[in-house]
Amino acid sequence: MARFDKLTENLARGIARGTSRRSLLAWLGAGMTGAASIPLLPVARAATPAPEAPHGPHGPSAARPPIVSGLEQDPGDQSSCDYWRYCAIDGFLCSCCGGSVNTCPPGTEMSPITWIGTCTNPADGRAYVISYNDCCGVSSCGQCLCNRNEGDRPQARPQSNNDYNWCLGSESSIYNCSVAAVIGVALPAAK
Amino acid sequence: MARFDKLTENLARGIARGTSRRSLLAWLGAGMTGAASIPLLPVARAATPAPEAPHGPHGPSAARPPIVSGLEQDPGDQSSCDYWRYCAIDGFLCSCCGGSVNTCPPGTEMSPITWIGTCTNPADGRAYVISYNDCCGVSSCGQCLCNRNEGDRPQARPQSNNDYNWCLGSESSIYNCSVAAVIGVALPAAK
Amino acid sequence: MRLIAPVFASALCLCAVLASPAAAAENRFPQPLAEESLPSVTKLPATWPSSWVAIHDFHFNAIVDGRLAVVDTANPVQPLKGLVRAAQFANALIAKDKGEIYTAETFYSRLTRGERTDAITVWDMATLQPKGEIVLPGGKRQQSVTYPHLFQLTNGGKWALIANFTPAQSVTVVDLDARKVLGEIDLPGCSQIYPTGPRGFASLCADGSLFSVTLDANGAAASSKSVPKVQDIDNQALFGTPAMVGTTAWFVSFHGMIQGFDLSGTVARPLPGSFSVGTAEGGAPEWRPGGWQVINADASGKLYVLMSPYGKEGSHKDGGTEVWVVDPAKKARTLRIPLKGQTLAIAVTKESTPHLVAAQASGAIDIYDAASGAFVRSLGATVAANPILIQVP
Amino acid sequence: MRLIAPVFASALCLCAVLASPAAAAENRFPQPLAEESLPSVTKLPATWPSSWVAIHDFHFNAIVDGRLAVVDTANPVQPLKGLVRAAQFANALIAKDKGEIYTAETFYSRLTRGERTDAITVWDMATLQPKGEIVLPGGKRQQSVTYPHLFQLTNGGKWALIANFTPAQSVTVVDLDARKVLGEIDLPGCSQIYPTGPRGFASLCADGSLFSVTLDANGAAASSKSVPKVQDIDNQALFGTPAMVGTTAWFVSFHGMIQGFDLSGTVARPLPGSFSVGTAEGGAPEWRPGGWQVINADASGKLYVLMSPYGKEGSHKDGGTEVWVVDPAKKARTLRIPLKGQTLAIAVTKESTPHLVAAQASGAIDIYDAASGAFVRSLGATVAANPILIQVP
Repeated sequence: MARFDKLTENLARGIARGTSRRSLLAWLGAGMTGAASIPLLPVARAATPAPEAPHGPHGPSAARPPIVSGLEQDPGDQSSCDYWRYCAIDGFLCSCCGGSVNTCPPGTEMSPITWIGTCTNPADGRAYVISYNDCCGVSSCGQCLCNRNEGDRPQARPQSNNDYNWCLGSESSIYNCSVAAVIGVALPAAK
Repeated sequence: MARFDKLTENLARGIARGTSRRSLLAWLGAGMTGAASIPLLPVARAATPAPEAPHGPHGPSAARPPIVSGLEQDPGDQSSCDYWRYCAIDGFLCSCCGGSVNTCPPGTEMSPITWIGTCTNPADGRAYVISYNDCCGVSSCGQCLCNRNEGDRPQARPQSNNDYNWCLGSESSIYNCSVAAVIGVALPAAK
Repeated sequence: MRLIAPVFASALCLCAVLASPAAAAENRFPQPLAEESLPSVTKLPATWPSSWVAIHDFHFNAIVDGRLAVVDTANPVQPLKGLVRAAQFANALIAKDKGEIYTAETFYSRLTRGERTDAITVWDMATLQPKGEIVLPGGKRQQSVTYPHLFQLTNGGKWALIANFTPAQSVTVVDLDARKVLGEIDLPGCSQIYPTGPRGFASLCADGSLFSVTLDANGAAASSKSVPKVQDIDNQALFGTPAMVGTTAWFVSFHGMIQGFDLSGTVARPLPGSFSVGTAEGGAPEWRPGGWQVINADASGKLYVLMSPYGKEGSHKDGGTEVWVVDPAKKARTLRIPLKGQTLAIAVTKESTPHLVAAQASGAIDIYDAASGAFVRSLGATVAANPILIQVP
Repeated sequence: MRLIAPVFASALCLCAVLASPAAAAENRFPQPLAEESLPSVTKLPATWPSSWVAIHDFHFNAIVDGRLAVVDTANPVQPLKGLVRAAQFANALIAKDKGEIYTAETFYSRLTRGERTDAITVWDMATLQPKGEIVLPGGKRQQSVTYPHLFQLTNGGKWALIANFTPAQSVTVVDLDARKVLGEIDLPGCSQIYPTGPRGFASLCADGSLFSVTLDANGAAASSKSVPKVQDIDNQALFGTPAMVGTTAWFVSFHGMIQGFDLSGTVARPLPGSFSVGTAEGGAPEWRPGGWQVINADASGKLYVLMSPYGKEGSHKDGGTEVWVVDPAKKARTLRIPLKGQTLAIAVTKESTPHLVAAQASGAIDIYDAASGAFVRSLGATVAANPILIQVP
């Protein structure tokens, strides 16, 4: 079973931020494996088949007031699946569960390993590296279920698949909710 | 702590059927304790405060087709909270869960101890002794939640309170659903 | 802690990046958003603000996975502050002075089957993390739809009392500080636990009596005393959950009669002079209390009773649509508060401007000004699937 | 068993009895209803009728309490025949020949915390009672939203293969008959389990290759073989769950290309000649497969693909509103079936008149005539909160 190298890559924050498209492609092209994925949960229980609400009805709380950062440079409703950082999130939004867009609710443990996505901030046009971490050890939050699959790929490529329960390095694998934290700016690259 | 006698009464089927109102009152008046109750679950999540649907919305399946006995003498919809045998039921109806009005779903164990109510059959006008048994060992069925409290009394009188989980004598206390079986005719008594 | 575990980047969204009007937008915001620190877990204030309550989510569709929701009733944007496990017909208690929450739960080794373990878990109010456990012997913990008075504190909060039902009735005495079980008091014929005096409790019995037990320093029964006929269960049954005002427990009957009990001494005793919450037009057939937690009190001692116009035999758990405020000193109703929907549980915060918190059957939590009855806000159905109890720490 | 345990009577309803028009009614029915036997638990037929399926309820709001619902698709009155536990991102398998169901689950000693146990439970198909358990070592069972190909049979059904993910990837080999774990195969870079030949499996790898492993009599790897570039994950990714027709696995891509794989030998190999499910008007921007279980087959080998008109990058789990029937022999679409709502999973029964079973995101289960596409009935949302997979035993 030595066909594949054991590739448990340790990419530090700086490496992720500085990764150019070319090096990313090289990295993917190398058949990088044993890898990560965005948090979890598939098929949100959407209310209609129309594209207006494809990412789930936001739990039982569709009419909840918006959660805003207050920063003009970080616009949008953090309780909405459409918020810019959630471009590849899958699960209950911690913003609705006692945490925030980048912190876990009390009583949980943040998964120490995570998947990194790249989302574009509509305010400043920059592409940010987003860390999607699961919060673990408390049962399903049940609020603000979202599922966005832009860029999602089958489990054959784990680092691009959002159906894993990413509560892996934590004391408990019970899943509560997911955060989306800015950990850097992606370097632009010519196409 | 010897103030109360330990009254773990063993009333067999025949005794329950033959109990007259006078003996029932005597029995209750004796401060009968260590006793029983109807299955469980309180406050059904009713959709409206109006009395038209006070006993719960029948789970997510309010529009389900009726389950009928086919007997003219046993009329009504066994998936409806309004079915005559359910005059004091509290929980998920086993008729909607893989069982029937008087049998537990496969995979469960019927609670060996039970509470007995008296419901009037609108077809023949008779008062029947109904045994409400819980089905245990499988998690919440989730279908046809009903709660009728006619005659229900606070937990101070256990045998008249329907908020206990009656999965007591069973291998597991996990609650799945409740049945309502005819086990005899109550003897009429002059008021 | 720094993020040192494996992280992985992906090229998934780079095409979107490249298509964005980056150059123009960056002129407005010369600096990118700051990096955010990971991992990060929210911590609650060690002393919760007075607008916070704990709402028990019975979670009908997965009773085994019940929860206690920590809720800021003053915050309609982010009302849910966290969840504490409350598994399988659990009970929960809050000890504000110690900064601790206690849950009494039941577990099976294979979720629904296997070995049963009953235990009290001690949770930190600031972190909502467990900090201790006391296993309860015998697999006898009473499993009911959650009533507050199945799990209570006594002995200045050092001990807890847990109701058992097999269906034999008893009370287990637990030393919370020493994390050990002290003993068990047989209680045939009596239900629920109302702490009395410095170290003891009373229970309501099937024959209508009130039974008081005092405990010795080892948690054993030292003495007991029964007061007969404190209620008429057939005709004027008292809801099992009273409103507590200091050491006075105010119970309401199915028909709306208020009866106080003095729990300050070693023997609980009924207060003289029960009185009615009153009547009103529009009953079909009549106004009666209805819901799961139908009576509560504010800090001033006024009572709030959840009322339904559809009152009749069997309506007492169907919920209510008004709250009637009653002054037990004057034995008079002082206010009627119309509610937004069918409500199952009510409580009043201890804020300087107290608020009435009402949990609808739909799951929506509504907030009213307790003094005027004016509707203030709804939190929506954002904290619990089946909110059935509201605790004000 | 007779009812010999304590039962208790109550006078609660006697007043109602006395008020009823008993005398008149009893004349019509001289005999009362017969006494019914207790206790009584329903038993299922040892061989389930061909209209029965197993529907996986992921139970989002309590993932720890997932279930497998046994469903009679021909019975709109009582479609739910029973529930089998499927806890915490479980997988389930049905071995019709042995009359057994297998669940691969994860448990914690305190529901959400404490000691972790991964185990396979063996359930009897007639009683839905557990009849055996095999504990899986290492706490490494892959937890994902349920995919069928994380838990599969091989070696004529004597063995099971379970996917692990820590995120290191491996496969645990279990002897179901002997109720023991045989060993573990490292599988870095490859995901999901597609049984091959008499004793082995293939997996799809991150570099687009297909990797086949044969097992020896002890469950260890005997040989392996890779076929490169069987899919283009970037541009034409295959959904991980194929339609099985005998030993042929028909996969569909995000863009609607069908690719067959021959799993009959020890080395899985792609079949030549992939083809499209076709196109149609009305796409916004285009028709693509969408949902969780988007492709399935009937007994004749025709393929059914769940299609959405809102197809675009990222739409592949949003569900579909039509099923397109494709004949892989002719490589042509033969039918379009409009569905009643946004559907996430489809399957086709093996009845003499096969039916298409469609699970809506709302929880409703709809039944269609597979040959004509005509709507037959809806079972309503009566069997599962979140139906995401349909197994036809």
